[in-house]
Amino acid sequence: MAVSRFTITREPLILRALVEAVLEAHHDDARATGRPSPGAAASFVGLVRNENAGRRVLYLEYEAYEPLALAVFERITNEVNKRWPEVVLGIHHRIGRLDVGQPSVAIVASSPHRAEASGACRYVIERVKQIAPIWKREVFDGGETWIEGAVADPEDEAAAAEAWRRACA
Amino acid sequence: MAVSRFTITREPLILRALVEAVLEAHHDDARATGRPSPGAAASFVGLVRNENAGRRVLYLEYEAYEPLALAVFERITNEVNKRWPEVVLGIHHRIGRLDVGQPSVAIVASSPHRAEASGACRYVIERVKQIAPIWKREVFDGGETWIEGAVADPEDEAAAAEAWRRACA
Amino acid sequence: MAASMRVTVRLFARLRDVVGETELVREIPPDATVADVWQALAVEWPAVAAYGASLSCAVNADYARMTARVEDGDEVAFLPPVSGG
Amino acid sequence: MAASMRVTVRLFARLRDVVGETELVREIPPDATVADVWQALAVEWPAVAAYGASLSCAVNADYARMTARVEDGDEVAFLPPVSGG
Repeated sequence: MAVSRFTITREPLILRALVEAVLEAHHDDARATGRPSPGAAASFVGLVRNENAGRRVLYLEYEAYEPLALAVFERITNEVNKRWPEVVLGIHHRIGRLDVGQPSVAIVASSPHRAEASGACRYVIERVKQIAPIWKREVFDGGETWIEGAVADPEDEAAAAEAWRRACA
Repeated sequence: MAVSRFTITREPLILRALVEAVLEAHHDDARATGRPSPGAAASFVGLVRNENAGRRVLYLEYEAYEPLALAVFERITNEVNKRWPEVVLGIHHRIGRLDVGQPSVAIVASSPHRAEASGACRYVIERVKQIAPIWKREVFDGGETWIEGAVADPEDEAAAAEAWRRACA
Repeated sequence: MAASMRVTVRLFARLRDVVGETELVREIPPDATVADVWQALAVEWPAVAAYGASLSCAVNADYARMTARVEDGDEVAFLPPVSGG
Repeated sequence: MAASMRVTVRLFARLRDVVGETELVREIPPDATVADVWQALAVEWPAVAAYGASLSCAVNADYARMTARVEDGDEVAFLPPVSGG
């Protein structure tokens, strides 16, 4: 049985499982609707880097407001599908302690054509960073600090436009 | 032992193996040079779609001029690293008969930061389509045809510029 | 009829660290808004007040405006700037 | 001194189908270029001539210009428009 396409989990992320889940959903949809099957699957994996802002990172601690994060993943999917109805998405985000090198987020976007798959994948990671209620505390050589990025506002159209711009769409 | 990061193969493509090979190479390089470890891995998988130009596709037959294709993968990597020295790449392309749904090409780009990983991955698929000496014959419901795309010219700077433009870089 | 309402307040990341609780239950007056819940919190824990300028909030796990009306039994969440990915 | 040279000609995709061979060995005159090798091929198989306008070529598995000089023992490849990915 395929894994869920949208999840917040304490378990290690398995990109392969997410790719399979997205492609299976896409093929199911293609069979049901007569639409084209996927010709491209773009993926993005975020990993814990060994340095940040000049600090030597030891590990990160992620937390999420899980029900809202899942609702946000659905919202981002709707934003993508409004522009590209043929794109199928999956988003997995890990929480808990993550050591250097471990994947914190995995995103997969499939589409009949590569431009939409690549653009959607890039858009999603930008939007996750803008509006997903997820936080990381960085434990580095010499201290620790909460990382604070964007003030989450899903209705901020300038932010969404910036994400589309970065997605080159 | 990790798989080669650049290969032309008749065997099914395993994205996971390529991701691991790229990340392992990146971590090795980071350890050796003191440069940052990867914070992002962008992947692209091309799949055999069930339709093309209104034809119902049954399967594709890929062939390659293998030594030149591998040299082209190296050339594309040099093009990427000239702009982004910190990006580590891997490119696997399959040849032989591929049925609908099977991956024909897998590309992975890792980088400390997501913009370069995503941009490099998109640039590589564009360049592979422009200059890799690989051909596909499409067997469709009602006939078969060679697909002919770009006249390969690695020195064509307008083509490279178009690939960078599509990569939003 | 002016009975007070009871809401659950959820706090995350640095806000949670400042307050020292992930979850509080508080009585609020009828017709209270999310902003009223926040003000009461800032009175109780003055150190959180600085977050008022960079705050997101949600009611029942749905993003909401600070002006949104709160109902009895609601879960009100206050979110510092996010850093997922 | 004007001994002829021997080159291996590699053909791919539709070009290979037209000629019916993946590999040919041909004698060419000294000082021949890739274009000369192609011209000889187009004389032998007139059906390939139409490909002259959309051709790439390689010498010893390295992209080359049609004006490149060919050496004895070289592998000369003619490539129709590519369609990988």
